[in-house]
Amino acid sequence: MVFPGSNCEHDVVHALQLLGADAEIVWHRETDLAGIDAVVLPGGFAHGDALRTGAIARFSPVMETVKAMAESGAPVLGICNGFQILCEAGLLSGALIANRDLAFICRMVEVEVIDTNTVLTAAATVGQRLRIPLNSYEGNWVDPSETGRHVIRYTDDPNGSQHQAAAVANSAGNVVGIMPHPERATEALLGSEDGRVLLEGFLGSVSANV
Amino acid sequence: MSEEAVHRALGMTDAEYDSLLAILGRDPRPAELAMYSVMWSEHCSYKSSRNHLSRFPSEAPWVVVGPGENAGVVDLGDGWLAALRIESHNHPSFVEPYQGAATGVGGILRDVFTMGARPIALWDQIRFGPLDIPKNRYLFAGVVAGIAGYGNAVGVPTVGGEIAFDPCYSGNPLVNVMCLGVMKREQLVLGTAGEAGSIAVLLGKPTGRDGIGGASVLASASFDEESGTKRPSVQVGDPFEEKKLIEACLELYEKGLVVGVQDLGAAGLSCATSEPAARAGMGMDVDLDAVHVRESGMTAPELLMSESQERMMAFVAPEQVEAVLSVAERWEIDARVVGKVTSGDILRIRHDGELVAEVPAASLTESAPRYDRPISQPEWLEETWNNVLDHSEAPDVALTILRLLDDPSIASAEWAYQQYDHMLFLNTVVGPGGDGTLLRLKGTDKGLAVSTDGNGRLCLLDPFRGGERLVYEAALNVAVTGANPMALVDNLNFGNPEKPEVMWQFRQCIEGISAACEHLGVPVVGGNVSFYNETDGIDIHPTPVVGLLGKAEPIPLRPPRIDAATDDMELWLFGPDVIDLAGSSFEWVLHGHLGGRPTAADPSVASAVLDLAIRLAGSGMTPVLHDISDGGLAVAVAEVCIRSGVGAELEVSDWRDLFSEAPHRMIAGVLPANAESIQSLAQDAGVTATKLGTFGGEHIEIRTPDGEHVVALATATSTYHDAIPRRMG
Amino acid sequence: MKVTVSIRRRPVIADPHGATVARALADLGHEGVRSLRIDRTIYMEVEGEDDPDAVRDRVAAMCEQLLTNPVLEDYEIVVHP
Amino acid sequence: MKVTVSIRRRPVIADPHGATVARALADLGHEGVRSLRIDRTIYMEVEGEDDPDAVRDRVAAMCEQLLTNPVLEDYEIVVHP
Ligand SMILES: Nc1ncnc2c1ncn2[C@@H]1O[C@H](COP(=O)(O)OP(=O)(O)O)[C@@H](O)[C@H]1O
Ligand SMILES: [Mg+2]
Repeated sequence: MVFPGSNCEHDVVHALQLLGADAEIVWHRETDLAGIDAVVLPGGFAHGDALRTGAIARFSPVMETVKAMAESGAPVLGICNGFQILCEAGLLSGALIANRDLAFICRMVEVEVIDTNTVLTAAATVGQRLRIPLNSYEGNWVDPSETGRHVIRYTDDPNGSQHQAAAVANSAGNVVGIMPHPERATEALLGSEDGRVLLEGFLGSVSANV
Repeated sequence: MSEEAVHRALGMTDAEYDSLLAILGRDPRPAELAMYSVMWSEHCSYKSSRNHLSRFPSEAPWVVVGPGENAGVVDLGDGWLAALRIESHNHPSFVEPYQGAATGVGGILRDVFTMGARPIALWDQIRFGPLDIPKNRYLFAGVVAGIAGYGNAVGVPTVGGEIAFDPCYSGNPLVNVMCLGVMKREQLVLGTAGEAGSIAVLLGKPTGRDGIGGASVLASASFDEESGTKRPSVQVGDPFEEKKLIEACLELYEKGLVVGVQDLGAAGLSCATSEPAARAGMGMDVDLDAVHVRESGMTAPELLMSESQERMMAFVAPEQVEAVLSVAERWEIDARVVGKVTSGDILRIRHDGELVAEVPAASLTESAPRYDRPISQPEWLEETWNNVLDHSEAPDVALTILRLLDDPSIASAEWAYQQYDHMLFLNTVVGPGGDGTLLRLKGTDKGLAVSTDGNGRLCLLDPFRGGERLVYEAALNVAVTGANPMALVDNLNFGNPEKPEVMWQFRQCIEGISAACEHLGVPVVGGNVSFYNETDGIDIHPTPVVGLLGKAEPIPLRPPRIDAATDDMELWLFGPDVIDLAGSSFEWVLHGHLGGRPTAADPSVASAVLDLAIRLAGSGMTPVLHDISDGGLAVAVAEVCIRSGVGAELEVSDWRDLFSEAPHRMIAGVLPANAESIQSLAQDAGVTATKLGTFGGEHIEIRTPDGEHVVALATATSTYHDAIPRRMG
Repeated sequence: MKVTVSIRRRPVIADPHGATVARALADLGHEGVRSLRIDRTIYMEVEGEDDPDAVRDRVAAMCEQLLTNPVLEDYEIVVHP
Repeated sequence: MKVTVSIRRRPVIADPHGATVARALADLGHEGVRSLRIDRTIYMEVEGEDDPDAVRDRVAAMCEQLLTNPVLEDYEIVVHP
């Protein structure tokens, strides 16, 4: 899914294709997703983060279809800004606010998988530690309702996120939002391959789902 | 106000006004006066520098577009082209650091995607006064936030740069930004208006009264009195609009829908109409009533001078206009047909149905004044050269190293580049924190390396040698990643050109840069000049900044990294052991001394060391390869140790070797098994190779004739990483 | 017709901006700030001079749909006659 | 003592986010929004119940030094007795 202002769409496609998936970019005004088994909302700055990150993107025509797919159990993954959009759209609980230290953070972070019952963590093991680049200003997850399932946590606390959550899932586990960028950790040449186990898990659950 | 008074208030000299009268053969209309005043300004016309810029070598077989267009373009082979450009936004960043820096990023991006290229990376070169002054902390924080805020949101990674602090920048920070773009050959577009009949389509943000202080003079002279008060002093960047503009333009290029494109920067519509028309040897009819505006009641001069951001002018064949407008609509940006290219050379502009300007298009560009300003070598120079520091006393080496690591100009810049997305596009192989940046070019086996370098102290002490050494330093930074230098852009930040000493520094730096480029066969394909960097009559150090692009083919599988040292590695030094402390960080940081004369670069040694660096990087036999610059050998070793998390022990024959900043030197981390082959490589290249010691342990232990000096790795590490955060609080 | 929408973050939700500014004020020697929060206010010009209540309702609809996030925020609309 | 500081970008200074939101509202079918700007409001609790004027002066000093950007913004202080 590409919204005006998204910018990680090509990276996600590159990484998924590297892992053998067949991935295509869909413009936010599309409504017909026939033939598509799973959805990734990539990172970026949809609508320039005007008002609140993800606030406007959630109304894009395509999001109706994404909601329908999510309800039907299809795997839906939101990365960074995609995570923020899923929260605004009510597909994940909570919301993302500015980092505790009010600075954009772009660096490698270590995270720990704490729940493998989701489409993103299915191939990982509980307690598994991964090095994945974080890249966000509004990465600070808050969930007053305490209903969100945090499934991956930061081993340090880079941004003040509640429960140090780095990734959050819905109760069914088919909708997941993650703040760090697994697609940026799929090639040794670029510094880490730890994102593969997550994206491979996601692709695995796609074939499982269809 | 009489017309004379008006042209002076617009910054036009009487002589310039007279030549304008000669061109028109009549008094200029207000809108015409507005256009000439901006097009003939120093910023747009380069009137003080043009004659000198022609000195730069700009030819090479791989140069596709040299200076004169919005960005330089070089051939990478296999149908790929790279576009590069550097630009300064010094004064706006002093007025409002966040927006000044942000709009600087927006402007350099437009220069690059105007050429048809997709911008893939940015580098920032920023200089401020000392951080113990609150205003400098405010400027530094604001500029970094502005670069991050715009660059991250527009979706172009900032993958490297340079940060320096010196009292001379206290009242006048330098904010330079370089951009690199890539494209397939077919996508190259030039800033030409094309043939008669082509349609001018204005894309992007509505035009408002942005950055047109000058127009207020006209307005109050001839139009509404109070409009002067309506003008914003600061422009606000909109990265979201720019992102859509980039995608829309790239789609136009892919579909081959445009004949030419010109970005709107300084001089806005005046420039975006006259320049493309002049380049095409055509004229143009422009209808200002068709321009989409942000504010009502804008006058013709205001519309023509406005510097509103995120706008592009596309020139389109009549039958393609519909297609262009629908691409714009799909990307949700505004687009208006505002003009038509005409045969002949006259630029005709209408507003409210009236003719407000009718002038020869080329006269705004080619007939702009040129000045050969007086040049003279400063008297103080000889004196400064003789003012050398006495080094008979050995310092406390350990303490000295810590003092240097604590200097914000040497310390880790992580505080800044952590705020920049430096990984987007999955190209960043060697990112910020090392020497040159190394990017891969997906879909090829090519690597693109870039290093940007400036050194105000060196250029103050000897502008020729300083300029020359900048180029060689950048070349070595690029070479240690395995890349061959291929093209250079430069940003010339200087003081007041009306002072003969400043013009002398300017000329000398250009000579030095040119000499090095000629020796290396590296063409200068573009750049920018920023004059009048002064506060209360005190000029900044002459601060040319160079951005050097290199190509590695094939890209090394395991390129050298600064953080790859392990405790089983030997530490080697390559290059001449020359002691040169003039202008060094050692003399400046430890003694507040700025004197003596820096040694000249040695072209043949430079070439030898560069070749060796490229071979070593490609061979994979030097997991660590790091050039020696600010702070000398001691700091270079400390940086490798800190980044790699391992200590080192080494021996030198003279403590001054540790802090010498003589050019053409680098260190390497080498596995013992490879030591011999590396020595012979160095021998073949004719480069002195010296084993200094080994990596390992928890300390940096240095033996000199005066004894043993030990710095705990932990102390060095925290000093190096905390230097900037500690000062920023 | 001028309308102001004050959007305030729920007290339970952290306010990193406010916290940072409060700290900075103390550092600069400004005493006695017990609490400080930074929120958004939206200033609009809306058609419908004749009927303020209708305007209020329309703006309320905008708030419910887009302008505010119920997870984080409450809002207050003032219509300036 | 409660104090509100309304900080507003000067009208001549562009507000890209406001423009984007106005456009989004129109897309969502909310008609009649002539202009929309998004600004900050700071809500403070400041000591000094006895002397509102002193409080205002102190807050004004905070605005001049830190809370506002004089190049882009104007501000208005309201002290709630
Ligand atoms: N210092 C320099 N070295 C080489 N070329 C330069 C230098 N300064 C300006 N130029 C060239 O002059 C041309 C005009 O510059 P400028 O008017 O600033 O372009 P723009 O309006 O796109 O910013 C550009 O092609 C630029 O590369
Ligand atoms: Mg340009």
